[in-house]
Amino acid sequence: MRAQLAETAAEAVAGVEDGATVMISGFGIPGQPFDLIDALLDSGARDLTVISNNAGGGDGGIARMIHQRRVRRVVCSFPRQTDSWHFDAAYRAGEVELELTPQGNLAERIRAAGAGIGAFYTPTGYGTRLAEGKETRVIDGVDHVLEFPLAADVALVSAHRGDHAGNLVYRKTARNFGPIMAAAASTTIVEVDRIVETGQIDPETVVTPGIYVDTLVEVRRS
Amino acid sequence: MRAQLAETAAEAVAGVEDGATVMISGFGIPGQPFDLIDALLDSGARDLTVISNNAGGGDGGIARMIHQRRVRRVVCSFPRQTDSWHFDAAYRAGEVELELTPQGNLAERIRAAGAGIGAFYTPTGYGTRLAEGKETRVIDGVDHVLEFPLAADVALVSAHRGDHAGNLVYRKTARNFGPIMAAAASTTIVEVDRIVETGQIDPETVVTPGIYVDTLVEVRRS
Amino acid sequence: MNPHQQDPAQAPAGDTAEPLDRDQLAAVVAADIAPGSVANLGIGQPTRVANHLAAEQDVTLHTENGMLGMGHEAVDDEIDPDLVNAGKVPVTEAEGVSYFHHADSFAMMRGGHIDVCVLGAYQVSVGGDLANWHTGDPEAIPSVGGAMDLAVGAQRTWVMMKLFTKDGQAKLVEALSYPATGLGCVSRVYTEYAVFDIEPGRSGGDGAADDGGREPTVRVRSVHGVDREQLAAWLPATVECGER
Amino acid sequence: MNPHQQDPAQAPAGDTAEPLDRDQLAAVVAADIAPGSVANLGIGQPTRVANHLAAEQDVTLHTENGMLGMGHEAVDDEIDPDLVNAGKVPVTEAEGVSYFHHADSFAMMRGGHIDVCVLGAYQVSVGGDLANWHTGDPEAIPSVGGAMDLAVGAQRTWVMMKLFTKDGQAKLVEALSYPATGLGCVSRVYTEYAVFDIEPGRSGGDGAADDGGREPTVRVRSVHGVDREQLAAWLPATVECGER
Repeated sequence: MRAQLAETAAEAVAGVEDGATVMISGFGIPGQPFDLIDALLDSGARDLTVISNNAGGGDGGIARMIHQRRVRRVVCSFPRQTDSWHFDAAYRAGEVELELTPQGNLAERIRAAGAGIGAFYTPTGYGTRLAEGKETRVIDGVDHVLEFPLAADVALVSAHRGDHAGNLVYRKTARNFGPIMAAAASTTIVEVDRIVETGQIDPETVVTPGIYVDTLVEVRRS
Repeated sequence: MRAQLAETAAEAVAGVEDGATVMISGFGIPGQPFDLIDALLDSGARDLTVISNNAGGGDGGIARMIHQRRVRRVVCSFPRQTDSWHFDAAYRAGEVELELTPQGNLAERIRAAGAGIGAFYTPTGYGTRLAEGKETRVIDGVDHVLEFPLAADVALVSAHRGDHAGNLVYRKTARNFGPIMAAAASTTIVEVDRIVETGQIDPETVVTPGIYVDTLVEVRRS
Repeated sequence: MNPHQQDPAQAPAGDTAEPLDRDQLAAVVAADIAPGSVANLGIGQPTRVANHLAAEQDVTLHTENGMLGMGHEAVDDEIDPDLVNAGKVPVTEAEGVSYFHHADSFAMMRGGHIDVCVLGAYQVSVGGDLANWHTGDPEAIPSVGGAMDLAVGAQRTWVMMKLFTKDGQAKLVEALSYPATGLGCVSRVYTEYAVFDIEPGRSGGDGAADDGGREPTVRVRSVHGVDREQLAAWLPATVECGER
Repeated sequence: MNPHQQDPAQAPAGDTAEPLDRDQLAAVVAADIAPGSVANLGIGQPTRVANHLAAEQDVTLHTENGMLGMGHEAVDDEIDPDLVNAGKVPVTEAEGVSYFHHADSFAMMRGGHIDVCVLGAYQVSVGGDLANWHTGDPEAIPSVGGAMDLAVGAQRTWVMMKLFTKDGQAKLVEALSYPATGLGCVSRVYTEYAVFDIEPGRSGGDGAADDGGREPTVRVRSVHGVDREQLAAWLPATVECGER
């Protein structure tokens, strides 16, 4: 079990195809894999489905993908931000589809895909527009909605350190969606501040076991 | 958020009532909270339902609970071991009920209880005796069984270190069921090798956040 | 130490002659949070509650982006680009902090481990239904974030809001006219004019009529700058505004 | 370094004139595991496969009690009471090891992240149904452990077993007579007399008759100490024992 070590972000994302479903970690700035996103843009990949908590803010990262109309569809919980002008414009122009899902259901659906759970009942969203048309069930007197897994072809993840076996650790709230997305995608590509030798991450502290990681690339963040 | 620090295991388990459902961590010896189990026996608690992976081996721990007929019902995946003579005798005498569940479904049901998931579809067990009478569903061409959460009144857990806020870390494969049981019980009582000051466990390495821990007791293991 | 910490003694006890200002309201909420609780404070006005928590209350803050033991808002050198709250504002660590991923964080909430969450709202119904994620404007870009998870996940969901919309409509209503965030989930509503308790157990949903179940029970805990008769005139008839 | 490591070159290639002994069989299985794989080796005979994995195969072992990167069986001073495998035998750590709780460990398996798992069996049907957890004896105390999770969770489920029961019944059968562990899950069966491939996609269940679906396809990969004609005589008619 060894992660491929890419020399550059461009090399790391070279295999991502047009039409792919791509998970992108991050909650706001922390955990967003900016170098991988830029490399994916440079690769020319288009017609993508992006699964991420937000739909980009400012002019970089996911916002840049949207601005360049590389994204056909977004699955997220919170696209509208004060600086989400690129998403807002694309959405109003009908140039990007949106599947809105509550944040916890988004996380649990991603977790379910990685964990081989076929579907699950959650109380979140019951009785709201976001549960319209979904199956419901009363369990122990509580109304629940049936939700299905969200998987992806590729996950682009940002982490703190990765070892040659692909084991990852994160920093503070930059952990957010990284661990569950790494498990839910067929191919997981991770940018880290530093690649270390196997054995340099204490086994007890590994957050993402290397089994979930395909490719690592070291990026020096400013 | 502060864990109660008990002076003795007896003090830690004093609130466990007759008829309680008690989760007990451990997979074999690692992670089994022997001091808490002994204290629970000394407390006289009886008519218990025990949720644990095994039903005890040898003469200590859960086996001793079974031997003394304190356990009305066991929910586990693997009661029969070479040294499970106490369970075997009680079971053959009709003096303990058994709910057998596949190990991964046991873990996921415990996780669901702590995570507020109402039920989930799992492929494990489909078409077997252990799924008889359960709802099934084909999802993406795969047969699934509907499983419901397992919660408890009390969890008895063994961990390595605990701080005053109740944050826990474990050692190697002794981690096993501790983290998910701590989250699935109304009251979680933890024996640790050492209680440390809050701040002495690196926040990035906490496995069980203190929110899941009610009482800590330090036991010096031989 | 939290430089933003203010004196919690400023929370007015019981009725007051004047409506509460934003900080007084936050102080009232803060004073009602039980010692030792774990709380999640929503984006906007509820965030202000943190400034009024007394150190001796030992309240631990959860933020749904994966942190238990959130400290105060970070300033200057305290700012760490990897450490933000649910509003994406830089924050600090409190003692005993831990980190976890998003699925674990929402499991913590959905599993009922958070004692109280405090949210803003467009509307709350007398049955405890909450509307706080969508105005219903068909032109709006819908965004929900963790609102629906928070509404149903915590042991207690409290709302802080102005009692009236800008055009003078009461926001405590018989039935929601805005899209619902969660049904029957709100147990207390803090406004500048009054604080209300809602008995749990009944909900209607988006614009639902009375479902024939037991009557909703809303009771007034305290009034501020208004008498109970006046309050009753503003609100649905099912709100009991009499003496406690 | 693994003191139990044996020379993987002892794995016989293709047919052999003699039936395989336990170590030869383990060596054949080990040689078939693709380089860089993650494998889970069941309790009992499959555990022996680890002794025949070559270091250059870079196979990582998963044990369902919460460890990825399991090393060899621990001896003497290596024994750590907190470190055991799924058979509760003390083991060591391999390079790159990580630990996780039981729900995460079975998520890893159920989610299809383990490339291959190798299990023992009482019976395997020509449709790939597996029986390995219960003899059907009504007096037996039922125990399942992770057997059902392993059967359906890995990308490939391989079985190692004797071809015959003690009383001479073939264990590769048209339909299970023992209680099922999983349906249509086994893709390869290693026995002392032959190795079989089973095409996935068909299953019957406990004692199920042919369901009218496409015919099961079992093919012989290699024979050991027996000719294909003899093998065909022992086995259900649907097993294709002809030349590959």
